[in-house]
Amino acid sequence: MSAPSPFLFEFLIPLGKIVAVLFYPLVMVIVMIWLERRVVALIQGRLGPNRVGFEGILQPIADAVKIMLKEDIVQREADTFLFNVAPALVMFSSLLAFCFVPLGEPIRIGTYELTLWVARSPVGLLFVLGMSAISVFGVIFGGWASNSKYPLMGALRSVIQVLIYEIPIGLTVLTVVFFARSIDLVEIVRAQQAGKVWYGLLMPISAVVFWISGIAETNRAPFDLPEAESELVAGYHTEYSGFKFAFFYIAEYAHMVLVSSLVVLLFFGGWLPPFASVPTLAFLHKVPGFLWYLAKIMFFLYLYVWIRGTLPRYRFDELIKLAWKWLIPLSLVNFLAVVVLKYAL
Amino acid sequence: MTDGPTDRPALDEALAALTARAGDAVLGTAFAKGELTVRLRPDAVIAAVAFLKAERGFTALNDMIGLDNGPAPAEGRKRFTVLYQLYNREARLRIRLAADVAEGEPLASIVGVHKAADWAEREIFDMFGVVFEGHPDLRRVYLDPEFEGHPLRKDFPLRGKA
Amino acid sequence: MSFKDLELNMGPQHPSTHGVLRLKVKVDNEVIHSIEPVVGYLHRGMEKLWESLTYPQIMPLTDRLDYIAAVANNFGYALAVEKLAGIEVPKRAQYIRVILAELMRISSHLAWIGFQANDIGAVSVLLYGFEDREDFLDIFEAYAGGRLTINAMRIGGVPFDLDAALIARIRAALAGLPHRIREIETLLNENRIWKHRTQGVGFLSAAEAVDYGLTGPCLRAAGIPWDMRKDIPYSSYEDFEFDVPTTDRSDVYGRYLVRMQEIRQSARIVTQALDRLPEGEHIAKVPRVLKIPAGEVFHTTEAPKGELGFYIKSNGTDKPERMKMKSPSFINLQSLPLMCRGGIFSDIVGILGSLDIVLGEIDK
Amino acid sequence: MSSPLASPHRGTESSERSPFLLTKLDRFITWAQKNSFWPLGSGLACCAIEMIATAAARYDIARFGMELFRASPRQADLFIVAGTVTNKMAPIVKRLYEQMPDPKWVMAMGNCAICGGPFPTYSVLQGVDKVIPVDVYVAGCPPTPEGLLHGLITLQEKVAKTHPTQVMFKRHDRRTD
Repeated sequence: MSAPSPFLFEFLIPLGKIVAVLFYPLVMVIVMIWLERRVVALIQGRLGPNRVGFEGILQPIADAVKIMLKEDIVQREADTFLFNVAPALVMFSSLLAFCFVPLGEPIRIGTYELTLWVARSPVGLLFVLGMSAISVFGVIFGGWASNSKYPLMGALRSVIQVLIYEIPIGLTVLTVVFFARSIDLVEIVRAQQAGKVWYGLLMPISAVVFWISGIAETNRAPFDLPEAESELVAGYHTEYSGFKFAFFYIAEYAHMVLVSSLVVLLFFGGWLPPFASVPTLAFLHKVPGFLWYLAKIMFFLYLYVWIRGTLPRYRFDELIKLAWKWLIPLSLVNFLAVVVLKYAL
Repeated sequence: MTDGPTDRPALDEALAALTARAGDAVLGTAFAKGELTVRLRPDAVIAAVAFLKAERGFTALNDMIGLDNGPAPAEGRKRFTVLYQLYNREARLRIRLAADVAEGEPLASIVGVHKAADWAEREIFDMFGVVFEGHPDLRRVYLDPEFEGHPLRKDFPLRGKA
Repeated sequence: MSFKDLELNMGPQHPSTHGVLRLKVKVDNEVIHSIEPVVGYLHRGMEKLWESLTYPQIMPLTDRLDYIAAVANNFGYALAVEKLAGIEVPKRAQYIRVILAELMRISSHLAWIGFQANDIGAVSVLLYGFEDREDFLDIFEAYAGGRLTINAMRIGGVPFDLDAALIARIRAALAGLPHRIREIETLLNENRIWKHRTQGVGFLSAAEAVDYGLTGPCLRAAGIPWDMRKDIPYSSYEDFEFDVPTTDRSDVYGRYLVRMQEIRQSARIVTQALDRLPEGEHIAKVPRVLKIPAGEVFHTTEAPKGELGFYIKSNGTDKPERMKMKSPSFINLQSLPLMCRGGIFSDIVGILGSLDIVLGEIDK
Repeated sequence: MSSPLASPHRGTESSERSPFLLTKLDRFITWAQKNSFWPLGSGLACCAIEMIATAAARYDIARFGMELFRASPRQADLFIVAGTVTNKMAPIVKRLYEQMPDPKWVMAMGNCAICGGPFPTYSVLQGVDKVIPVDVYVAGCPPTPEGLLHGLITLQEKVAKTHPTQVMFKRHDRRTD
C-alpha cells in the first residue's frame, strides 16, 4: 500500500468524522427513542412498538419519514424568523456539542493515528456545557415566537429551570476539574485512568448531583415542566408541526445522549473498562473501549427511561426548592469537602 | 322499594315549625311515597330555605328542579314550578319545597343561603328561562349564549327549532 | 403579551380536563388568580330526550351519564322508578345489584387513580389502573355483554342471574385486588413528589364542603362520614358490614386515601353479598308496558362520584313527564375555584382530578 | 403553508401510469405513514374511555406505533373523534381538525360521532362528518378496543393504497376532493 496522500489525511478523514458526528448522535437518538418506547411499555406491562422491523426497531424511522413529510405550519401570529430559527438552534447546538465529545483513545492504523474526536480543545468541557446551555435559547425563542400562551409558559419555566440547575452542574464539574487539573475531556478520562479510580466512586455526591441536574437541564421527567403534557398541552413546542417539531424532538433526545456522555466521561471513566486494578478481570481490557463507553451511556439512558416510568412530575415551586434547598447547598458543601480532603490527605 | 324508614313525626314537626314561621305563605302540603312537599308562595321561598337551614338542620341542598306545567297550566297553577330538595343529614330527613312562577316572573335566588344553588339556578334559567333575582352571575350554563329558546319547556321540540 | 394576568383557556380540548370541560384560568406567572369552569360541551339534552321515552327505554341512556360507572346510574334510576311505581324487588336481585354496583365502584376508582396519577405525571399508574380495571370489565362483559355501557339493570331487578362460573370469576378478581392496590400504593403513598403534589393541595374546610353541596369521596375526605349507603340504606345495604372511610386532611392526598380505602370496602361488601346470596327470582314481575300513576319521587344513591339522585314526575302514562338527575360531578365541580384559591397553575390538574368528575354526568 | 402532500389519501387512489421508482417511493412513504399514526389525544365522551383502554396494557395500541397521543393538534396525524359531538363542541372539533397538519386522517369512533347515536336532540350534531371529512367509521356504543384496533388496521390498509408522490409531482391534482 502506497503512502496515503495528504488529501486523505487532511480532508477526507476530517470530513468523514464530521459526517460521523452528525450520524452518531442521530443513531443514538433512534436507538434511544426505540428503547424508551419499549422500556416504558414494559414498565407499564405493555409490549410497545413491535410491528415494523425486528421488535419494532424501525419505528423511529417510520416516525421520522412520516413527520418530515408533514405540513409545516407557521401560524399567522407567530414571529416567523424566530419561530424558524428556534428548532435549528436547538438541533445545531446539540449536535455541535458532540464535536467535542471524545469517543475513545486514538487508534493507530499503520503510521496514521486516528483520533476518535472531531475537535479537541483544552477547554472542551466548557464548550460542551456552553453548547448545552445554548439550546435553551431555542426553547425560549420557540416558546416566545409561537405567540401563544402555553408555549410561552413552557418557555418561562424552561428559562428558570435551566438558570437554576446550571449552578449545581457548574459546582460539581468544578470538583472533577479540581482533581483532573484539566478541562479537556480526554485529559479528564486519562486522569481517571492514571489515578486508577473513577471520579464517580471518588465523589459520589458530585456524580449524583450532576446527574439530577442533568435530568433537569434536559427537561425530562420528573423535571419535564416546560413540556408538561397534563398542564401545558405540549409546552414550548405546542405550535410546532412537521419537520420543526421533529427537530425539537430529536434535539431533546440528543441532549439526553449528551448529558449521559458527560456523566460517563466525567464520573465513570469514559471508555475505561471497569475493575482496572483487579488482575483476574484483566480480560475486560480486551473489549474495545468504545463499547464500554457505549454500554455506560446506554445505562444512563436507561436510567432516564426508568425514572420517567416511575416518578410523578415536580411542581414548579418544588423544583426550585429542590435546587435551592438541596442541590446547591449540597454541591457547595461537597466542593468544600473535596478541597479539604484533597489537601488534607 | 327499599327507601329507608321515613320519620313521619319528625317531618310533621318540621312542617309545623315551617308553617308557624311562614304563615299564610304555605299554600299547601302533600305527603306521598314517604316524601313531604310544601308548596310556598314564591316570595317566601328564600326565608323558608334560610329558616330550615338555620333552625331545622336542613343544611344540604340536594338539588333544584325545574318543572314546566305546559303553556296552559291547571287552574290555580302557574307556568313553571321550581322545586328545592333539602336534606337534613342529622335526622335523615328530606323535604321538598315548591314554588310556582309565571313566565317572566322573577324568583329570589337562594345562592346567599346555599352556595350549591349557584349552578342549579343557572341550569333552570338555561333550561326553562326562569329568572332568579339576586343571582350573582345568571348566564346559561350548558348551552351557548346565542342559543334561542329554553329546551326543557314543553313547547320546545326535541330536535330543536330548525 | 403580558406575563401578569395571563388568561389561559384550559379546554375544551386539553389533556387533563377529563373530557370537554373548559376552564378559564387567570394566572399571575404561575399563581392562580381566578378560575372559572365552563361546562356544556357535552350537553346532549338527555333530560329532554327522557321525556319522549318509556321508562324501560330510558335505562340504557342512563349508562351514558357517568360512563365510567355506568351501573351506578342504572341503579339510581331503577330504584327511583321502583319507588315511584311501588315495585318490590326480590332479595336476590337486590344483592346482585349491590354486587354489580360495588364492582363498578372498584372499577371506577381504579380508573380514577389512573387519571389522577397521570395528571400529576406518573404515567405508569394510569396503565396499572386501567389494567387492573380490565378484570372487572371482563366480569361485566361476561354478565351483560358490554364493557362500558352495559345496561345491567332492569326495572324490578336485574336482567340475568349470577351463575356459579361468574361468581367464581368475581371471587378470583377480588382475590387479586389487594395485591394490585398495594402495588399502586407502594408507588405513590410514600413517594415524595406525589406527597408534595397532593398534600395540602386543594384544601376545602368541612363547612365549605357542605355549603357547596359536595358529596362523595371528596366530602368524606373532609371528615364527614356522609354515605347514603349508611345514612338511608337502599337495596339491602343494611345487611352488609362495611366502614365509611374518612380523613380530616381534605386535600388531594386525603381524597386519594379515601378512594383507595373505598376500593377495599367495596370488595368487602361484594364478598359478603356473594357469601349470603339468597335464593329466589332475579327480577320482579313488571308489566311489559309500565304505566306509573301520577306522582313524584326523589331518590338518591351513593354513586362512586358522590350522591346521585333521580327526580321523576309521572303523569299516568308510560313516559315520565319530567325526569331530573342530580349529578354529583356537576355540584362538586362548583367548588373547584374555591379549592384552587392561592394555588399554583400545576395544582389545577391535580385538584380537578381529585374531584373525579365525568363530563357525561355534568353536562347530561 | 400547504404541504405538497396535502391529503394524498383522497382522490388519487388509481395507480395509472405511475413510474416504478415513484411506486417504490410511494410504498415507502405510506409504510412510514401507516405505521406511525400519532392520534390527537382528544376524548369527547364515553368512547374516550375505550380509547384509553385501547392504549392500556390489555390492548396496547403501541404495538402499531400509535401510542404517542399528542396533546397538540399540530403534531397529530389521526383525529379519533371519540364521542358525542354537540353543537357547542362542533366548531372546536372543526378547528382542531384544521389545526392538524396535512396529511391527516379522521376516524369517527362510536355511533354518536357517526350519526348522533342515541341522541336525536336539539344539542347534538348528527354525525361529525357534517363538519369534517371522515376516513373510517367504527360503529359501537362504545366500540370495543378490538373494534377500534380494527378501524386502525382498516385505515392502514386505506393509507397503503394511496400514492403520495402523485400528489407531490402533479400539483394540479392536489385538491380533487
